Amino acid sequence: MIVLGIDAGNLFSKAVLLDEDCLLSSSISETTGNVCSCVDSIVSEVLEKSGVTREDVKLFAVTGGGSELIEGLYLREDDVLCIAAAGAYYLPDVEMVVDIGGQSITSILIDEDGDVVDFMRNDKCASGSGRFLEILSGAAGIPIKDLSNAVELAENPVKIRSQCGVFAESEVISYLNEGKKPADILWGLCDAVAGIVAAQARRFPGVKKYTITGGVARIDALTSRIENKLEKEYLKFPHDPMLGAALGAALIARLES
Amino acid sequence: MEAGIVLEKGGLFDRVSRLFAVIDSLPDELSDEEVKGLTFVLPPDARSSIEAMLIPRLREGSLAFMRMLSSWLKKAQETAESGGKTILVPFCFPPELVHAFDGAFPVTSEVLSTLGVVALEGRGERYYDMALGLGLPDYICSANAVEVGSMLGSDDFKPQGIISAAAGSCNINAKTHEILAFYHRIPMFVLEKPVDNSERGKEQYRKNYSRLVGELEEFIGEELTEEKLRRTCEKVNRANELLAELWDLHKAIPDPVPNLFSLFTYGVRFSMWGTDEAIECMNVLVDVSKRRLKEGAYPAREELARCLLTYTSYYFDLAGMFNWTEERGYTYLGDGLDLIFPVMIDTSSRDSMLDGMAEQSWNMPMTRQVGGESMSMCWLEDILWAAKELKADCAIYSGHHSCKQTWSVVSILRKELMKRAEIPLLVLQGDSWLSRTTPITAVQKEILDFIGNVVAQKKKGKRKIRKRLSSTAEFNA
Amino acid sequence: MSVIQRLKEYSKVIFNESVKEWKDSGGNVVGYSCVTTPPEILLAADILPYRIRALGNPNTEMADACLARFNCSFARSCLQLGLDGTYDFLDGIVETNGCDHLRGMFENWQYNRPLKFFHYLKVPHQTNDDALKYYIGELLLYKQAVEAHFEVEITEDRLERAFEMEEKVSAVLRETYEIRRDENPRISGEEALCFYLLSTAMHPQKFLLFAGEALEEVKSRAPLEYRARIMLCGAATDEIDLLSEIEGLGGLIVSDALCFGSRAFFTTPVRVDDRIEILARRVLDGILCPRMYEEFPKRLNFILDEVESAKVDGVILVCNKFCDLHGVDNVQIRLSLEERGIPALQLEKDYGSGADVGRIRTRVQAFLERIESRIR
Amino acid sequence: MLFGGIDIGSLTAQAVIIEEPDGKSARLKIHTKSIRVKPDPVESAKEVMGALLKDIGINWEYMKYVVSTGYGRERVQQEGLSHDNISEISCHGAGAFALYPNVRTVIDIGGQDAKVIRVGPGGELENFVMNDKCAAGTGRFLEVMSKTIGTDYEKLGFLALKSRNRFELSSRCSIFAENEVLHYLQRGASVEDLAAGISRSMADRVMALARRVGVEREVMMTGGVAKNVAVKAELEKKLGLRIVSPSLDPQLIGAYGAAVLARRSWRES
Repeated sequence: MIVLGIDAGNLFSKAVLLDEDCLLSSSISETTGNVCSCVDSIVSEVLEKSGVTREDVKLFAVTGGGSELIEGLYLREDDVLCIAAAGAYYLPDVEMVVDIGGQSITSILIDEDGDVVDFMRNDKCASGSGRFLEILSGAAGIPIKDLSNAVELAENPVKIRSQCGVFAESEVISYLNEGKKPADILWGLCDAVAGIVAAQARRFPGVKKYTITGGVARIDALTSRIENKLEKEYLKFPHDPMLGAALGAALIARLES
Repeated sequence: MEAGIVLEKGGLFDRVSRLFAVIDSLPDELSDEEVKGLTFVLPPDARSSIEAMLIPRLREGSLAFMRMLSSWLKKAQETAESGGKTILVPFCFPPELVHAFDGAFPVTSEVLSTLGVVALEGRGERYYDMALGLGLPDYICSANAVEVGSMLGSDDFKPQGIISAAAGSCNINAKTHEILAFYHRIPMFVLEKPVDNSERGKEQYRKNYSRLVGELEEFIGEELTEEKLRRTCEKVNRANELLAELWDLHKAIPDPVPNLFSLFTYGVRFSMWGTDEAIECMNVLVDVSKRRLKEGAYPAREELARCLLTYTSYYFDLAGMFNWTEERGYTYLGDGLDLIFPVMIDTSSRDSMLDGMAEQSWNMPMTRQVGGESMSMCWLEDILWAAKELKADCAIYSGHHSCKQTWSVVSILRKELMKRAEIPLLVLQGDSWLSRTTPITAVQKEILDFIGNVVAQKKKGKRKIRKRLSSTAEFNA
Repeated sequence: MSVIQRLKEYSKVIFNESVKEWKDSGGNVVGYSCVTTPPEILLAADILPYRIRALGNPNTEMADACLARFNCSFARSCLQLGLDGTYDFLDGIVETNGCDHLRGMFENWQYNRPLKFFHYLKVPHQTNDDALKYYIGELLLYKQAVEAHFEVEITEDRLERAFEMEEKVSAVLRETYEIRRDENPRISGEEALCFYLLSTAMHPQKFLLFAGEALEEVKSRAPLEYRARIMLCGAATDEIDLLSEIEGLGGLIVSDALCFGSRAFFTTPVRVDDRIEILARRVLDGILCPRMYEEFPKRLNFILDEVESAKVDGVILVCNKFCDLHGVDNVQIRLSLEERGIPALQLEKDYGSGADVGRIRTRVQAFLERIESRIR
Repeated sequence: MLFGGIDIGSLTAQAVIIEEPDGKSARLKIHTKSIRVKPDPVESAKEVMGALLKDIGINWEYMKYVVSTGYGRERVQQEGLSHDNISEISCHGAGAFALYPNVRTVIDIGGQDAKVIRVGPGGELENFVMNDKCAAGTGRFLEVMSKTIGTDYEKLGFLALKSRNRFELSSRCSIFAENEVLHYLQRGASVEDLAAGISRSMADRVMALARRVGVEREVMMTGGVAKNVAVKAELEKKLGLRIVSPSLDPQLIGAYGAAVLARRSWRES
């Protein structure tokens, strides 16, 4: 049975095409002013990539901030559930999923059945979020995708203290102006963000095994630091972690069918 | 105010009073058309709040509450005009002591702030900015900052004295009162609550309380006779009975008491307790709730969650918070400010009455919990008790940035609630009085996600994602 | 390395050599964090009183899982050091209701990593007789708790010796302030802070030897250069770096009203016989902390006197973000100083001055330029 | 005689040279240059000043006195590119005063921070306040917001003036505000209304600062955001007075002030 999962995030939209456990294709694009057209384009893209026709798709499921804007008969689920489902399904003994999204960090506690027990999200401050990281690595003159490699070159790392995005940015700039190397600053940046994520994750003390989803989880320089800070076992998400919610949506759809 | 910045004409108090003066002229029964007409003249923000209060199922209770408030505001002005003493008090101080005097009247800063946020254009944030403009930090208590900003930044109505009763239970509240007294050169009377639950502590508090009474008698220039005390205490006791009655009504499933009544209840408690207006208003709240109980009335198809709010609610959008939740079947059993623990005052003698009032004061919200010996444990015990009494199945922490006390121990509360009573706690980070901190839409999403995944899910039974998914996988494989 | 150099290095360590030795010789160490906790009682029980500090430690990961982002970053930094084991050398803690953030810090510390001895000393916010009587009672309970747990008797003459030691320590610290106040100061604010930090992290006898040497060296050296004479007022500021930043820009800190500074030992002598009452009066009458809601005039006058006698050009009012007490009090002080034509700078910052040091430098430099342009 | 000022901002670097003809004539010539910053402020300083000198065909050694300000001002001096370094706060004050001696209040909104500066009748720095709280209300905030609605912050001002209905931007954190603006944008809010809302919230932040040191006539706005007509208009409304625009590009005031102070220091020495 072929299922289409969509995550209409605030900053990025993602689509996945699942045939049972086989991920046929996926697509990610920045969410524009018009969510619908954006979603349509990634949907047709995944279909094209996999050579599947709309008719072949049995179920459509959508989640994410912009989901209510999407017309058509879609099954809607909230992102907490979807992320949990993805984590629970692909990593059978994971107890917590930490999702680092565009502007928030959510840690979701799941039980042995894979049901959500509890979750926490920071809705006030975006520090530590994907956008935070993006802006700051940008300020240091390094695109976020090159972050990991850049950090490797660090020699004497600095400490980023400000938790406000814009202030942290001026901290980064002053470091640059003091002649500090971008690598050293980015090291400090990753360490700071890892610290914020770790603090969030520590709020569920009992947990032994966890995974991280969301675009930021692609950055090894970060996940490895989080791993070092937490006295818990980190299980890597088997697919592109940015697709977590979309995959979850598809999985839930399969359940509800 | 400092160079170049002109004092605004008419501040929060003046504006709110003029707004509420209208209420008196309204008939007891209001038709939907009349409501439309009434709210037509209001600025958008005020309109949405007043409309939220005047929807049919809430109309009777809301009108009673608004009448109570308008008379509170009116009497404050009259006291000032007739040369009496208006005294600013914090919400955690029982205003009945001031009501007992003929020549004095209490104005509660948090109630005023809330009115500003509810009923003024721009949700009173202008006044908050005025407070910041003085250089006050952006993390001061918004519950006070809105009112304080108006007092510092405009030629608003000013009290003649201040009772600083949060000394001991809240730093920022006491400091805000201190700078207000300093800025306007008005006397401040401190009532300290020792963070000490032992008999020594209680004894010390009784001493502090009777010292306050003496200071007030001197300031107001009036003796607090036994008759005056008795007159007031009897009204307090009557209101306390009604409060207890309303509390019991909350126990019914589904809860017949509308969410907004939680706010009304302490709205009355913090402003007019010890007066006839309070009794009248409480009577209506109780009657409406009883009627709803008989009819089995509930705003949603089913009661999905019985939420106990552990501290405050969000006041900047009544429709978006109180009504929005109950229409989805999320009941407010009340919040931390409803944890009043009424004390029946023994009216036999002056001393017995003063002791009773002191004990009542000791038991006020905030004073009792974070003013206790251990912030986390005193708070936790009250929440556990209330949760059990009212059969809560989840708890929501929402407060404001400046509540350093609850914020510093909310992690303990969360763990212990889960451990001792299996009650999950959602921690919201918005600010009760400022929409700018976290927009109501974000708050609503949090609540939906929480109740949808953590609370309602439990009742519906597990999804067992792991087992079922893998089985389907195997089946299809 | 010069003595003062050594003293600086020494003060940068939390679990310093002297404390190590004390522990190795089987001695007990009890931590406290607020100046309303008289160390004499611990000393009299032959316990080393240690004032809990964070020395600008910027890491708060573990603490942030307990305290919220809206809690003072100093309290969070201290809690971090408590949770990550840095403070495991403490045999106990005396909590006070110094401020709401500290209360929260202690409760989380005790909840997540309990210590054997934990006593809550409750300090009134008022200074009237009832408050005094209550506080005397509190100090007695504190004394009894120490006696009971550590199985010692705090006799009068033990107490007397403790008083003498502490008095000597205060005398040395006051001397550092005298030297700073001088027309040609020979001690920087940074160095004076190190003196204080050591005095609360070392046994008095050891400290007196060390400090004595350092003072001799200081007196014999050349006066310090500066652009302007600054008075630094505000919260728990144990950040050596912050002071050196300010002084590096030319603002020599010739006096202060800091919790890690003058506030801790500038006490007016008390003339009563009962030692516990002396301690009580010292704190209630003497303490210049914004937690005392009715004592603003006292606080202001202290600053005005210092501005006068130390010929201060400008006052910097520092406070950690989310500090309620100083956040508001600093406004009151700023208004009062500007009223009198004394330049004042309100500096709100995250604890651990590493945070946006660039912005702090800009504000301080501009403040010095402001002072100079007035002089011009 | 030539006096120079170098101002390294977070996005652009400026250089200004004041040319004082020999002899009695008081007619001063002002030369200016602006470039995008390099990662290293010393590099930026070298390049911007070098380019300006090239423009007017003069060599470094003819510069009598140079003052550096802004980011890395100390290092610029250490590298020998300037004789002294002065905070941008003093420089903006001095620059504004030199252009317009009646100015008593300068509102300078730069990339990373917003400042309100009080200047005395003699041009002395009387008082100032700089945002030490949230960074909302800085140029960066406006820049992020402009990008979100697909414009730049100069154009955003003109868009805002066309706004028909009131939109209240409730979040202050630039990252959340970005999300909020997107949210409304996706739900069909007009770009003009959003622009107006953004400008208003900007002005609110600045007002909170202004109240702290007080505002006295005349008021001048400097820094990049001064080019945003809507923010300026909002501020004028809230202050109830007209805001003077400098006769020089508002972004150059810092560097110009530095040059003015350089000239003064030279005379005093």
